[in-house]
Amino acid sequence: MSHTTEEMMTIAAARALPDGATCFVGIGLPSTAANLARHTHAPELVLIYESGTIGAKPARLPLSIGDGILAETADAVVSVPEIFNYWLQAGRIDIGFLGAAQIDRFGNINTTVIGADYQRPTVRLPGAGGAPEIAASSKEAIVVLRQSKRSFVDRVDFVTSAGFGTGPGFRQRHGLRGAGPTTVITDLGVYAPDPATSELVLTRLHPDVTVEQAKAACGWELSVPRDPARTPPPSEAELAALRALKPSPKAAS
Amino acid sequence: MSHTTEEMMTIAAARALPDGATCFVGIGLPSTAANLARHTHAPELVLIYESGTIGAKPARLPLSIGDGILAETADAVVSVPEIFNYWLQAGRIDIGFLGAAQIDRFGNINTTVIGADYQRPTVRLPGAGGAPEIAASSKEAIVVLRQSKRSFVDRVDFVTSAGFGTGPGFRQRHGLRGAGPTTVITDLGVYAPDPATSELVLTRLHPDVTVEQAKAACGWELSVPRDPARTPPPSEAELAALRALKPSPKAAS
Amino acid sequence: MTALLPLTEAVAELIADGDTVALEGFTHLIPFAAGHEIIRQRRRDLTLVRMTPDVVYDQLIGAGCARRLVFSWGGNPGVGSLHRFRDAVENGWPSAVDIEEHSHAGMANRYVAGASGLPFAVLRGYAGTDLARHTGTIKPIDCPFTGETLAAVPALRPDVTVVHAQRADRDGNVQLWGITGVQKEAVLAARRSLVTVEEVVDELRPRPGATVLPSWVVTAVAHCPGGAHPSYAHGFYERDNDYYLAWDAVSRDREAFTAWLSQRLGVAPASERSERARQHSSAANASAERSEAGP
Amino acid sequence: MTALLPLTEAVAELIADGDTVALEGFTHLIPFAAGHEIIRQRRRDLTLVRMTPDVVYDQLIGAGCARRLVFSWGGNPGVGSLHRFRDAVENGWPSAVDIEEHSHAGMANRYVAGASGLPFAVLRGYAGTDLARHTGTIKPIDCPFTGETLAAVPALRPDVTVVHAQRADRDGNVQLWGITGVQKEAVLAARRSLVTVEEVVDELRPRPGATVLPSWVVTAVAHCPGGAHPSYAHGFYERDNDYYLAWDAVSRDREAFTAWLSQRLGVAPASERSERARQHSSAANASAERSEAGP
Repeated sequence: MSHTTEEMMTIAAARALPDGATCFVGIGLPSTAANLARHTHAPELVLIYESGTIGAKPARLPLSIGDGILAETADAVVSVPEIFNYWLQAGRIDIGFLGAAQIDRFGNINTTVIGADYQRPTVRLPGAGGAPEIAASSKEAIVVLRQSKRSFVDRVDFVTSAGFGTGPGFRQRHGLRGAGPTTVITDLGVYAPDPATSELVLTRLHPDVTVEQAKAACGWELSVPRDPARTPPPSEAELAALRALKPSPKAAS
Repeated sequence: MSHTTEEMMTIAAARALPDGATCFVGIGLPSTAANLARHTHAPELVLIYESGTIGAKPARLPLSIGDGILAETADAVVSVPEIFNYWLQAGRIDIGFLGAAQIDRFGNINTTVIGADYQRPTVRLPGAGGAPEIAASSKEAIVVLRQSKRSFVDRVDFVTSAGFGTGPGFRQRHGLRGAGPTTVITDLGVYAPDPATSELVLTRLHPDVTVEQAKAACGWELSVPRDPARTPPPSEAELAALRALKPSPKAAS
Repeated sequence: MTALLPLTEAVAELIADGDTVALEGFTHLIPFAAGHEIIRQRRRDLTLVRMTPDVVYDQLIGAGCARRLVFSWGGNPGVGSLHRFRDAVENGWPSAVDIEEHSHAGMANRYVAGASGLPFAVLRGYAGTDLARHTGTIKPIDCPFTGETLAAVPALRPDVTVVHAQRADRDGNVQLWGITGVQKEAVLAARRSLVTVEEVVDELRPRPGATVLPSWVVTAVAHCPGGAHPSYAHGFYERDNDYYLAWDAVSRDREAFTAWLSQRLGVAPASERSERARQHSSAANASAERSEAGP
Repeated sequence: MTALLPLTEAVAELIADGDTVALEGFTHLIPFAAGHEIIRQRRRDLTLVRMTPDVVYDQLIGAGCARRLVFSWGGNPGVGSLHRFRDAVENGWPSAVDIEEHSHAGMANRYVAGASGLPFAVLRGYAGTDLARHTGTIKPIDCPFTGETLAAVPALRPDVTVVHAQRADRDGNVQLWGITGVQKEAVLAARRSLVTVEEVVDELRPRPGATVLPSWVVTAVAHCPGGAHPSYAHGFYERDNDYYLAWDAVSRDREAFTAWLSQRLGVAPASERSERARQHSSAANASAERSEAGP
């Protein structure tokens, strides 16, 4: 089956979620990928949404993070303060799964403003939502976004959610308990922080994508391995599950 | 109908609760009196127990502050942290209704230790429970206890719950928001703080009790009005309601 | 105790120009009808508070009701940007809107502090981000036992919180269920509260799992069936996703928005207004609008 | 993920000498059977934590398991004093017990802080009382916005929390309902947790209003019908009030208590013990005891 680059991105993101993990699902693409994971290799993945649903098992893709199908299928529905305090802040979440408008070489995320002046932004984005604390308190964070020179930047215009800040030691200095963004998945490939420098480096290219394409869609001097690994292409089962989950692209959150 | 002094005390305490008020019911005698009030003149009294039940309407006397009948008849059952934070601390409670082992001339309550040495007490009492914050945050507090020289003392051995502390201005200095103990009801009479001195003074004697008896059962030089008012004796309806509520004295909390 | 009022009266009595107002709801039970009534009554200079300002806040901002927005995530869920919000922030149209921006965890805890009668809340939040640099209401606080530094945020105490619920009785006791988000905290944090409800019943029977707001913490209840449309009311109606999708086009364009405001809410654009709305026209508009599906 | 274990094994594996242990329950669902198993296994030097230590803590203290008690109200509800607790505090029998004393509001918020991963909690508490003079874990804290002074208390982080619940499934997901007090917070605040349950079912169907503890926050579940006796389990059995009344006489007297300990739990008095209990004798005692009504 042929597939789109968006489908490859979503499937690669789904694959990054191990079965049985507890996953705090941010708004947007992550919700699609997390539900795909649950419908493919990770049936015991525990989905936690900031609306307060714990262990939601929706049969279709939720239309928002507060879709009624999440409450109807959840093990528990708790209040929004409780989900942030007792479940996220306490460090019980294995994976915080986030989208982003911009990410930078140190994995910092911007979903607030584009432009240098916060007071007079070029583009006003939705803002933080749950992301700052999801990125801080989850044991690790996985970020999924489309890659371009505008979204993969040397330094984000605004740090909405801290990745590795200005480099090694930053998270410790700021009391950020989780490991931070350990995996970044785009429509071109998969990135991870270099253990020595904390800078995002290419670890894997999606099928048919070249190193040159990845470099051209990156706002910093991207470090790439000599012979990058390749993401296995989507299986028919994965594509079928994704398409069954998401019948109408316009309805997805 | 003849009645015991304990019955008079309970009925006088019940009468102090106005219909429609929200009443945070402490463990012990207050629960009996609050339920009596709801079965007599105050059917719309809102009973709130520290176990988390809001608007409980038990048909019989609860055996403890966590009796199942409270949950079954309540408008809402919330967690213990919520009952203290959202409902009591926020200042939503009209009347905090408390018992005490000792009370002093300034309405301070002791339910912790008898004896001067906290580390080696003569009698170890149950402790604070919810009382310190009930006495602090309710709009006013009503205290009910049996009166004797040992329970009505000049200065409590331990201030578990602050009344008027050392006198006028104390509550303001300590950020205590409610008015404090505005009424103290015993088996002998009813007491209230003097507006000028904050000292508890006799305002009303129960039937057949003399000023001398009240003074003899008080550990400080009790101030009494020239011609103290008299508590109306229990009505037959009140006694019948109380006895119906409390069939077995040994089972009461 | 609670007054049972028509929505027009409830909004007129409870919400004044310059008030701090929270219309809360987390995708579910969003009080759209009340928001539209606020627009019709032409409230001005409101400080609007909400964790997730979405389409109804876009409408309030576009109609010129807001002077300030306190929030943590502003978007059209599942669709994209709030274009009226962006136009106000980026271009000052129809008037400039100040923003006070937090994270969800911070906002949730600010409501908790408000509901708890505390002046502030403590959380592990904002660390390493630029939010604290731009938002004055985020300060460091040290643990007196461990010395660790955490974030403090001040309590939210709206003048009025408005929520939508499934059910109330005639005394004004309220039940809501499903995803109830931060509504209990928002109501308890507020000085006054208005609850619009799908139905008013004679007797409210206990419903396990429902959030209950006793009448003594609710200022007014307004019977307002469909009052959460186009969001959903668990057990009553589904989310009208087409409305959210259609809103994108309406809101992208000032003229399309102005036409919507006039046609759907009977409100002339801000520039043409010289007097406050007369309330007697509101009730008719309200019922007319609730019968329509699109924005 | 949760292990489904016999009570004897669960206590042996989860609770060690010197641990800080919270057995929580607010009149309802008090984990008596687990407490008795701790006595049988002769744990020593425990720091016992509970808002409302009652008869089971009296038994643990009398049996010499405790070195320290962190609490806010210690009594036999509806009856009177805890005589074993008093004997330990007033006379050091069978050994001295240190106390760390709070109010309910303080203890509840300490559990909340523990469950929330915060080092401390803030409340309007203890003002004007003598508690802060005697309890080192109460400190003043100033609001960074208003300057107001409030009370700070450190988080409670038990090594183990033990609670009793109505139901679990075979994966260890737990449901409890009725008055659930502070149990969720106590479990989430703890490093390990043991839940004894009335019944284990194949599939746990959603129960509106129930508190749910997902298996991934529960260390072990032990099937223990009647495990809350003499307290009650909503929907399963009533409170055994006679037990509480009878306990008063048993506990007033050291000899009567010692006889109870020997006859009902098969445990010799502390002075006669020289070795740790052998676990194989515990299971038989446990089932024998649960069939009896009195203390």
